[in-house]
Amino acid sequence: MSHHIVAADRLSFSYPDGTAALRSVSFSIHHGESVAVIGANGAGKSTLLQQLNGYLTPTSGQVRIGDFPVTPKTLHDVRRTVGMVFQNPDDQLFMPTVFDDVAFGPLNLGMPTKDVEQRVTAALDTVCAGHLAAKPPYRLSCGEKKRVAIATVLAMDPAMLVMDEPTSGLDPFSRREVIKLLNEFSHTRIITSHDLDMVAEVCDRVIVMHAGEIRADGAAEDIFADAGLLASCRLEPPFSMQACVVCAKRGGQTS
Amino acid sequence: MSHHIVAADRLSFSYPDGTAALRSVSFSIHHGESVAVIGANGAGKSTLLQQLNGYLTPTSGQVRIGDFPVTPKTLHDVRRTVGMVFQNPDDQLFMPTVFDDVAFGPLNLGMPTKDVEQRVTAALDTVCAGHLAAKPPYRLSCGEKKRVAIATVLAMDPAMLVMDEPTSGLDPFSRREVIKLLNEFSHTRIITSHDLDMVAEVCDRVIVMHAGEIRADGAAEDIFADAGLLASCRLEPPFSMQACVVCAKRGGQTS
Amino acid sequence: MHMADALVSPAVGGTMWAVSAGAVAYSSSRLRAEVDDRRVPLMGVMGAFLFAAQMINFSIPGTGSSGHLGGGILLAILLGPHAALLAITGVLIVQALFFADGGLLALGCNIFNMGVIPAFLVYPLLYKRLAGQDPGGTRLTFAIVVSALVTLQLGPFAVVLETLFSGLSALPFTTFLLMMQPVHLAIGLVEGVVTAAVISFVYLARPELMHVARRTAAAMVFPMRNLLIAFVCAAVLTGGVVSLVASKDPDGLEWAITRVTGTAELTSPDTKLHMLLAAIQEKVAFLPDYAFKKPVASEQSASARAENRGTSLAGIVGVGITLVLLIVAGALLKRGRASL
Amino acid sequence: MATIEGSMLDFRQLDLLAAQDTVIHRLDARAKVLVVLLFIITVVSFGRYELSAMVPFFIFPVVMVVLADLPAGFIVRKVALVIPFAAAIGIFNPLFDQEIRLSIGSFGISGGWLSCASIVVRATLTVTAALMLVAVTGFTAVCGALERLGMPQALVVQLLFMQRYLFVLADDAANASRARELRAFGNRGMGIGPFAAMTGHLLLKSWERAERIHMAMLARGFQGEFYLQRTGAFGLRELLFVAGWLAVFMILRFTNIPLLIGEAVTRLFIAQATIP
Ligand SMILES: Nc1ncnc2c1ncn2[C@@H]1O[C@H](COP(=O)(O)OP(=O)(O)OP(=O)(O)O)[C@@H](O)[C@H]1O
Ligand SMILES: Nc1ncnc2c1ncn2[C@@H]1O[C@H](COP(=O)(O)OP(=O)(O)OP(=O)(O)O)[C@@H](O)[C@H]1O
Ligand SMILES: [Mg+2]
Ligand SMILES: [Mg+2]
Repeated sequence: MSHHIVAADRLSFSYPDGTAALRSVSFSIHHGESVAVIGANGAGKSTLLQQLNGYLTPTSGQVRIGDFPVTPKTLHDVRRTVGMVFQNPDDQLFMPTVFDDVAFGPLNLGMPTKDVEQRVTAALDTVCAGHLAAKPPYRLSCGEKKRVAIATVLAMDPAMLVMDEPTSGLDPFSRREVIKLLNEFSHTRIITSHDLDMVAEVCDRVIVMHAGEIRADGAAEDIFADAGLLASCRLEPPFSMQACVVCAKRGGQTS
Repeated sequence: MSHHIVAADRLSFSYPDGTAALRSVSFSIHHGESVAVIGANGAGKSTLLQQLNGYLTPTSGQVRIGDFPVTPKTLHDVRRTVGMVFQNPDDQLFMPTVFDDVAFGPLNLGMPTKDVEQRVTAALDTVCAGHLAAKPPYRLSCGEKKRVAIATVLAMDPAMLVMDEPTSGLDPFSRREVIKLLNEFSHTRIITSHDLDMVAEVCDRVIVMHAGEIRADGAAEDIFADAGLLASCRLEPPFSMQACVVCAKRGGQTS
Repeated sequence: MHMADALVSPAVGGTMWAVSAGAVAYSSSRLRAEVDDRRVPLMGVMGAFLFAAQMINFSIPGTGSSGHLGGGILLAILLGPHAALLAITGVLIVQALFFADGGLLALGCNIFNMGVIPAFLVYPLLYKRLAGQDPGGTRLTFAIVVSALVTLQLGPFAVVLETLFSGLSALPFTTFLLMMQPVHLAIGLVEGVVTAAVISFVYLARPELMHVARRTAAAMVFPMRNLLIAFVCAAVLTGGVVSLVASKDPDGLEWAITRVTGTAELTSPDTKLHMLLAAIQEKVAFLPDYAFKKPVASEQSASARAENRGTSLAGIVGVGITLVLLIVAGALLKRGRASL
Repeated sequence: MATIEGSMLDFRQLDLLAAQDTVIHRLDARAKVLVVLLFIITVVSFGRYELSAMVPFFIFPVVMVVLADLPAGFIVRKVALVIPFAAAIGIFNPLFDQEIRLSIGSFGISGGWLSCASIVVRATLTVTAALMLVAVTGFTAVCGALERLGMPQALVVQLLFMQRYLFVLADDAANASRARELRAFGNRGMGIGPFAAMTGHLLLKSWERAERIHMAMLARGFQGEFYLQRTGAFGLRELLFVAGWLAVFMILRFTNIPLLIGEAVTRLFIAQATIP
């Protein structure tokens, strides 16, 4: 299904105050790929993700989702295709109950109530949050909120998942759950994160951004092996890979 | 200087709604120690830190800073002694410019303007943020905000540093800077974090909390080697150590 | 400055409800007509912001007391009058329901005093004129301070009038006015200074925020007159109707029901009683003489006095018994439920 | 700051009470809103000196508290906190209205005291009713009911958003004032300058949050239309509930029951006294 191809073509974007957050960014992502966008604070990762569902409009260049470019006309379809999970689930869960929240998208798509209910139940089950349906979002724990936020997006049956820092603030256990969930999702996934160990577990491909530009784009192993590149972008290899170096050097002493 | 000893004696705390966030917590931290408090989301870490500077008052039990207990009478001294950095620097920076913000504390202590200026400059230099002095806090990047938040506390010349999740949301480079800063600080440090690799680098001693209780308290190496303990508290060993196990087992295959 | 249900008569409460409901309905329809749906979450979040901001205190220099933000003018400037009215209404409803500040019937009064006045009167008629198109620092501050002062004079004035017309408070008009207005002059000044400081902070940080408000404000100038006419009509109509049904003196609701049912006895259960008591009193010394004697001679007629005595005695006995019955009923009900 | 957390706590607790499942909780929200409104209007329709006739109206809160299994102590405490504010105006009445209207033995009670007491009773009744409404219905359901009774949707949506973000922003505000307090050392630094900057920051953060929420809404197909769940039907039970209470209110409104009881009792007493 070519519909799931995501392509950026010389995409540039400046914020109204003049900050050039993206400079001529180009890439193409195929169906089913799992891609991480990594980079320093302020590199432009969040800005890039917001271009993908048309929330921000490029200053120049173009984004294509499937066969058609993202323009005000196609926005409605684009947003059905691209399921976006924000960094802070509090920004995403705004309805009185978890059920209402997950149902918000499908209802806006004009589905009949029966189908909506089914979808909501299915989406909540996928993230193991069926028992939370009647709760108001403000009574959820951090990890629960994150899972429900993912369910709100799954209920729209998106062809791709876009997530901004899915594991930040989670304890190791909740983090594992999110990783599992991401690994089980079969469509395209695009995530940003500073948690490079998670990236190493979830993504095959890594795009490195620096100051609004793409510095590198390739297989995760290759990128993470290139210490020079990473350092120049204020990054490091995942800790699990760093430790190995230490082990090798110190012969087993770990901390 | 015995003044820097921190001791909690059967400290319990319930939030007004009845959530028992701390249950009979006791520990004693000596001058110059670097201690991490770790645990799952909701384990009570932030609640514990807020007891240390008297922001929350124990339901029962006592906190002692140096020779005297934390009571409304000693609050003024306690707050001078304990420098607290919040998880979210946005909550901590509220003045129109970075300089004003760092100067806020010293000015309130009634220091002469000359001294204040010196202190502010010194504090900002310590965190490599001298060039940001004139900027408004809302124009800073995440990592910059974090550093300035630390400077606001350093400017008060605290006898101990208390930090809630100092590295969350930071890119690897900024994270390194914070680690360096913590390692260079010679007085007592108490931090919480989900970033256990950072903990392994900064702290000699680790306190594991679970559901408001202290589950374990000991040397970092010992705690992180006890996989069963960690798993029962929704934790994992630091990634760098996990990899080592892998290395040892698989002979070098890392991701 | 919240009006409470306990101080409002149905006539005043109903009238102000109608007026405020009209204003809210009008604002809602104006907002619906707007294309910018960005405002939907914005209003809600800014309502919550106002709520949160009101909980932060500051100390007022030289007084030793502390104050907090009111926020009516602030929201009007930031969101434009229509959205501001809804946001303020939201805050007031939450306060009425969760914190019992004000009340459900007094809600109309409170929306008017704290929402309609700043958003629909002070903002378009005063602030916009004082501030002009693109105000600079001093002019902006001046406009805000004056607007806050006026808002906080009109609001309390409305409180005085509403209380007065409700007829539950015995405070004479001038005394009440003297109690309210000067205090609120000081409060208004502080509110103005604080609002100006916050606005100028936001203006420096994100000047584009202020344009959002300016755009909608421009659109609202013309229908003001229609709106005012509508308000006046609503007020007169409901005021008339409601006060017909329930004017305070004589007790209109009872009067209306008496007319309908034709049973005058309903209204005065005490007439029988006082006659009875007066009769008894002459025959028997139910209590020693002095017990019924008032210490101060009053100008009331003997029968009126007797009525009072009778009513008060029976009333007090009756209230006591009623309370006991209520408690017993509650306890029994509770037992009944528990055994279910 | 303690006060912020304190008031948010009340909010949370009322909200938790609303999550219970009792006969009253199961009723359609509209019925409860209507009954409470009727109750309040009936109570405030009494004349300024009427006191005894209002007392039987406590039957409504008593029955509701019991049937809905509400913690009476909590409600009483909350009401007790609010009453002084309503009574503050009433307390002037004894000063300005000194005409004796009632006497018990040698005590003369002035109209001012009567109307002041009347204000306190009114306040107790109306405040209790309003708090109970949330406690047995829940804020969301009250909003839904108001919408179905004709409140504009824009306001309903406004209320729902507001309730959702109250906690989040109150936490922000509490954190910021905590930061200020920790470095303010007494009253210094608590002035208007830091306050304005702090509030300004909070405002910017809230605004940006609203922008992100809007983005989230768009991402899920929001096109200006809000689909609110409308569960619950106004059935026979609701009809009986409303009609029943309406009847009770009307009876209590037009017969002064305590007076009747008192009259009967005193008459009995007098009758006994007359027998030598
Ligand atoms: N609303 C805005 N107005 C102006 N500049 C902005 C705005 N949002 C972000 N920027 C700037 O654009 C650049 C890219 O920001 P972006 O949020 O995309 O970074 P990021 O890679 O997501 O960083 P982080 O890792 O901290 O989340 C930064 O320099 C930032 O300061
Ligand atoms: N203001 C509050 N009122 C009531 N309960 C609270 C409040 N703040 C926290 N809690 C509860 O107290 C417990 C401990 O919370 P705390 O914030 O200390 O956890 P934490 O260990 O810091 O978690 P995290 O890793 O998510 O930061 C949790 O169950 C939490 O839900
Ligand atoms: Mg980002
Ligand atoms: Mg915490």
